[in-house]
Amino acid sequence: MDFNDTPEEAAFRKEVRAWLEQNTEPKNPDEATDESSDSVTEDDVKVAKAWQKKKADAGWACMRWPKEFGGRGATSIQQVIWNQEEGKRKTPSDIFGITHGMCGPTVMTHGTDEQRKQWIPGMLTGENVWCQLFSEPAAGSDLAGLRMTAVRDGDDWVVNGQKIWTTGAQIADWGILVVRSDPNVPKHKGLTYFVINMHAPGVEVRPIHQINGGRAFNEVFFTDVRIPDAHRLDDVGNGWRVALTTLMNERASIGGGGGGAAMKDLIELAKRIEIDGRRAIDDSAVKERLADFMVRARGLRYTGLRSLTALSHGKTPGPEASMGKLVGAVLGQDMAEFGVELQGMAGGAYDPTSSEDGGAWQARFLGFPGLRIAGGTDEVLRNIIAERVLGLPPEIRVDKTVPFKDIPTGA
Amino acid sequence: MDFNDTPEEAAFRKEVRAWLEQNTEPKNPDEATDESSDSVTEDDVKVAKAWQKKKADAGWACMRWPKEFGGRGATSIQQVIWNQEEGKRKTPSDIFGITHGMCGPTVMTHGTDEQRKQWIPGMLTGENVWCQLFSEPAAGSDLAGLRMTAVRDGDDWVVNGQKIWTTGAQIADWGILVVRSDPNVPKHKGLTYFVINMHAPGVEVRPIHQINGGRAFNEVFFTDVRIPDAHRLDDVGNGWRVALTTLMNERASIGGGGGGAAMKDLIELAKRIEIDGRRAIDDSAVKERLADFMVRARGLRYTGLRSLTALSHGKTPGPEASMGKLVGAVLGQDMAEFGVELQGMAGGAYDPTSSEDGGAWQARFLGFPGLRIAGGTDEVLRNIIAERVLGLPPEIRVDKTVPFKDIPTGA
Amino acid sequence: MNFDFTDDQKMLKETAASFLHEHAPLAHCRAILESDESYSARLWKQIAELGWQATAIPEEYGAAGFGRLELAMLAEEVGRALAPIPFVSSVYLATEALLLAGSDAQKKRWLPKLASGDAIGAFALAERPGQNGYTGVTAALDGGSLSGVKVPVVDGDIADFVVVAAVAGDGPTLALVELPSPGATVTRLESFDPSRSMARIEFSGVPAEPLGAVGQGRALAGRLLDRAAVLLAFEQVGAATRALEITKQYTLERFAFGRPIGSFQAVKHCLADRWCDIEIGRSNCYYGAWALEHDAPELGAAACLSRIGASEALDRMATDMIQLHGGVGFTWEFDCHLFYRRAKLLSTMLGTTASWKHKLVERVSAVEEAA
Amino acid sequence: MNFDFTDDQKMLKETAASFLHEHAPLAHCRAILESDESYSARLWKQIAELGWQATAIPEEYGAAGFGRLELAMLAEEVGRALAPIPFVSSVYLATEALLLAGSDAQKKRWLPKLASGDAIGAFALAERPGQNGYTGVTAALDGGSLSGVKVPVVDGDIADFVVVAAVAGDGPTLALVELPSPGATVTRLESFDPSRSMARIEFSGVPAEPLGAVGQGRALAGRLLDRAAVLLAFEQVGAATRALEITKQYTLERFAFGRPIGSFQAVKHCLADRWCDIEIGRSNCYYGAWALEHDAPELGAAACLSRIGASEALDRMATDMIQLHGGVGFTWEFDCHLFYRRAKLLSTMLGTTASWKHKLVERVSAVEEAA
Repeated sequence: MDFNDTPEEAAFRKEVRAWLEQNTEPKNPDEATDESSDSVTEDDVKVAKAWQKKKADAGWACMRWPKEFGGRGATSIQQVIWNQEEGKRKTPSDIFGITHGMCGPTVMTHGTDEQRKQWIPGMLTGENVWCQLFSEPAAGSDLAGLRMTAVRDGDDWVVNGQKIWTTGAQIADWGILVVRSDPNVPKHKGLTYFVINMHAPGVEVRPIHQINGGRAFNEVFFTDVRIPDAHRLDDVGNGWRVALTTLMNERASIGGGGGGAAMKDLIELAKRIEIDGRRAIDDSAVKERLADFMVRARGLRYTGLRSLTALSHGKTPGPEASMGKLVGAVLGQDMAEFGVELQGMAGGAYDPTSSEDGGAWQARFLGFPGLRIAGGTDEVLRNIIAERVLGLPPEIRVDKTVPFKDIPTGA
Repeated sequence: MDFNDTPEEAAFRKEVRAWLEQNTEPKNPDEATDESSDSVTEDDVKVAKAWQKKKADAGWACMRWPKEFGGRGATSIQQVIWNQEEGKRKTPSDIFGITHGMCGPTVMTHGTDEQRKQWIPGMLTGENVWCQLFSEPAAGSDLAGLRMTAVRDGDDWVVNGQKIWTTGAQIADWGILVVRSDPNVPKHKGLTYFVINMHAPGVEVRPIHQINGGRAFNEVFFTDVRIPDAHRLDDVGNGWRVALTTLMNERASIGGGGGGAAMKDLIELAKRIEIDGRRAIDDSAVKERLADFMVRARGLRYTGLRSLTALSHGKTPGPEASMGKLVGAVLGQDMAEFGVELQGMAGGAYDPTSSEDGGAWQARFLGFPGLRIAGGTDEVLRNIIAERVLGLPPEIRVDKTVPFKDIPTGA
Repeated sequence: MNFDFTDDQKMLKETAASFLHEHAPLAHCRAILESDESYSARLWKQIAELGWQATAIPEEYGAAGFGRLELAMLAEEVGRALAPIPFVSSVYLATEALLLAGSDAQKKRWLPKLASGDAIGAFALAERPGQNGYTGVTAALDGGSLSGVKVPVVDGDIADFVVVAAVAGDGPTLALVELPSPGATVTRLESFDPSRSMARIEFSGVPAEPLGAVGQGRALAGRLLDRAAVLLAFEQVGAATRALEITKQYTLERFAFGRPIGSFQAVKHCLADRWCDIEIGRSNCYYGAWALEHDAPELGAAACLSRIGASEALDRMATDMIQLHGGVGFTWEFDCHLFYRRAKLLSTMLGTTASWKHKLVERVSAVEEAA
Repeated sequence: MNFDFTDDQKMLKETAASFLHEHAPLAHCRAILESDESYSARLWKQIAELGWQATAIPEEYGAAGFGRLELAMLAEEVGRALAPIPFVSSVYLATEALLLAGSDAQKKRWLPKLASGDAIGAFALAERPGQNGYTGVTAALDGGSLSGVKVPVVDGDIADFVVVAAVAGDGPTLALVELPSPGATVTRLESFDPSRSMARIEFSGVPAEPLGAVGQGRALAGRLLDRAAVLLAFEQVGAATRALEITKQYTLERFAFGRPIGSFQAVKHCLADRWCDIEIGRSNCYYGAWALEHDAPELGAAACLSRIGASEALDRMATDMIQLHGGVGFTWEFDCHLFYRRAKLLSTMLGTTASWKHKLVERVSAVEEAA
């Protein structure tokens, strides 16, 4: 049991470091991490695409992808080592997370050779940014309840409807899309999966105004948008199966939240704030709260290390990702709330001039409710853990066998 | 808004007090309340029956019952005043709670005139103690899933099976009993309700050994016990409806737990215990825990006063009883656990010579898990509040319309 | 035993509810939140016409001469409506401060204006993050002149006068300061709940007079906070009840997996727990109202119980409100964040729940009056 | 990166699991609990034959010379089995105390016997309810003679020697006392978990020698508790995992309303939360094991993290175990109370969770090593 690289890992890390040191600046460690996930500018996109191109040219892009798709067939642990090292350097904001984490693998798994050739290289070189078009206003936790329609028309499909919670839709060139192609069969059977050109006529992207002021998500409206049948992934009616491939990767990539940097800040805050003339951190109730946060934050971190070890041994990590998301998001909200409360009567101010850490705690307190919902609500994650980890039975379902159009909607 | 009696209530209270002062001794206020609800001795039963007789002779027994049944048609608030005043006096342990609170009202509501004449007077005068035979090993929260059978045989019914969690079965003369008379119809429709003579051949009572060492509950086994059809309450197949009458009263009578006396003891304990040379009560984390308990305990107490006020105004109190049971039992367990933890490294001792308060906190900590289950688990109570108070929809049910014998049991 | 409000008091509450339903829907709170306005002057004026600000002011100052029980009923409705008005600052704090400690002259000068809504008062205690009471106050009152910085002062940007926690030569002393005043610089601050405004106020030798006995500021502020805590707790219970109703309705209408999400135990049990919190909070508030109305010795503990119960009920309900709404709960357009913001503003503005818990145990343990 | 146990270590764990499965089913714990026996002498002897008590004792003392990682693996299985043996007292505490601070002579005298299971050691710190550490210790060590009362001493009634937290002229000092000894009166106490015994020990001028440097008792006891906390945390995680498995199985087999109760969200979500607690606890334990094995400077914080995570995981799981079993969970015949009792014994015996939380923040905040 140790925290060191194996000799092979150490050698690889050295190679990575050498390249990064030549091509990037080190990150300022005091720089605050921006957790508000606000929207990126056009310039950000250009810079990020150029950085991706640079990595691709040097053979560092999408390392785990097979060589035939431009990757280097790297191991998972190598990818992690790359991420760790890249994380220490000053690099453009990552706009390809969904492209590489979800869209690429889905196209590789379910696409034809032609489709792969058409789309994979542009992902790798950063030419194209992709987005994921799944959730709908009436289909969130119940994703398979989606209603957006696709109707066959000659060599095309015509799609109509609305998607929501689409990260990066405003900068995306392509999207992966699940729609209902047959409302007369049970819900999971009537779905079909497409790749859609986000610049096609009839696609309209509107940012969603979040409660924390951010606009990281979008609504996307589709009006008679035509998709060539050649852009369909897998068979008609097989959309749910394809979507599962995509989703398997999503929750892992949303990950923890919570811990890390904020923990350090919270301890610093508790040292700075005075309660009745004593440092807050010397108050036993404050200590107990902080300790509770630390145990959860560290527990998540060490769970991550256990997963890394599994990766390093060539194993597939278990369902820790669901736990990381569930525990991490609640932890983040708890810590943010405590950061606000430590400020006492001043907690309700949210002003860069008067609030501690420039209002960062209030900002986090407004942001974390979203993280408890996005990528699977607490409730959905508990179901997943109960069913997939513990093997408890699924909910009684009233909607699995009836035709989709007959499922009660309350409308 | 005040805590005083109305003039009428004050007059009544005076009358009650006068009688009690003539017939009882005052209670020693420092005497510990026994929350372990252990079993009563034969002597206790004799004394309790004599006290009940004395009250009945003086017209104080079952005051709310109609005059025709021997009561005095008193108001609910009068009954409460009686209880308050009786509670201040030294009186025998109450063994008639179920008799008067559940069995009497059920017989009055669903019995024939003859049945009422046969059984009500003996309840009132304390001649007979009754018990309630509802729960079964496979039918707890799902009471209507009970399996004990009744088969018609001439003028009798022959019952076989087992009941469980029966308080007072070992001292009871009569019992109220729900059994399955028809397994071929849906579960709620195949039940029939009887009055059973607990001294009949084939009735065997076995005390249940609880985790806290107590034996307040019993298992009752029935082997070919014959019940005359004349002892059936209401129609064949109508047992569920009759049982609901009984249950309506149960949860109210189990009530709070938690707060009261233990709160005072816990504060005293926190004053006595030293943490690092300081009184525990001066520790801010201890303060926050105690305050949390106080808010819940007082909240329950004042909710009770609101109910009393409703009674006093002649209204029916709302669903506060479910809340009292839910919040009170959890509170009691939390307080007990904290009482154990305040004792630090000595918390795991449970010895009259070395534990604080003679081990009372450890005893409570072993007892409260039962109170969170008896009379409706936390989960059942949350369902009740969600459905009856908030109007949320019931669970999806797979067992309501199929014949009872076809309901999955896992066996 | 009459642990309830009278029919007249309940009638007042219902009337207030209908008025606010019509004139202060949540859209009105949102409008102020999204605008540059600090508060709804229109609503403030309307409720002044109904005499709400005057509720607990004696008749001799031209007011209604009702009592705190009536005020508690109104507070619950103001809370339900998330009314964007300085009710806490002006009515529970500034008015109560004058009633508690004001000289005849001070009362005569300000109470009629407070009663009519023509003046808005505020209470300024905190000077820096972390404060929950008088400890840490450094603003100095010296010979009729006040110097120091108060931040944040809720409603400080719209106040006509401020009651300031200060320290004089003889010890902690409350000071009364009129605004605007030469030497007083008021800067509006961003609020976590922009439907309620706050300010930083810098006093540089501003004319000020003591409110109440010199040297008694800490005790007076304590009593003032207790009184305000009870009334504010009714606001919190009102807001929490509204949030529960809205959330419940949403879970009945929102379908997933072919059934209303309100039929899932995770949702049902969460709402059942929140209902219990609210009822526990409400019952403690009733006790607080009783103690406040009778100025009973139990008020010290009762204020803590009301405050803690109500703050926790609303904080938790507002958090679960977003969670149970799912994605839309995180959008600006849905009303969840109005409750989430207001909840945190209210649960911190008179001191955090933790600080009231400390007070509760200190008080109860001091008087040996425990359970 | 290798944040895991080796295959050999895991193999040891599996072997231990099969052994305990066969020789220490829960019925064995129950048998001791219901009997007058203080512990299972049979099981203690059996595991001695397997060398478990010797795991971390160096070879020079006739022992296995494994390390703490192996011991942690065994601890988890001992916890799973709720084994009714003095493993904590003798192995994590008394043995570690000797390894940490014993003189050569002391080591030679006791370690071989501890290794073979022929001697049982115990650690005596607390003197009165409320203690969670050295503060409050008054037992006096004076010229080779010990006087004072220790209560409770876990396994004190079966110990052949006790490490006693005492105060000498030069300050806090650990003392080593052989039992029985003239002047030492051992009285067995009722235990909350009668499958683990405890005693009151009165020392009246009992012969005793210092263990470790005179005046260093507080620091040594602190280090000792840290080491024991990590190992005990593995026991707690083991017990919690077992409780979760049993409870899960019950909810699959118990039907209500025509379906297994494990299909209700209230049950599923509760168990999901408990699983998360246990995994959080387990991961912190891994960190503790790493720090313990390497005697790393991080051990102080790591011990706290392991202890808190594991104590909370087991305390909560044991409570929910009864609740999810419903009525039968409250009966003597079901095993739930074995876990409920053991959980509370373990989460208090090295000091409460709260006391370890205080320690954690003090340590982390002292070294500025935070997140």
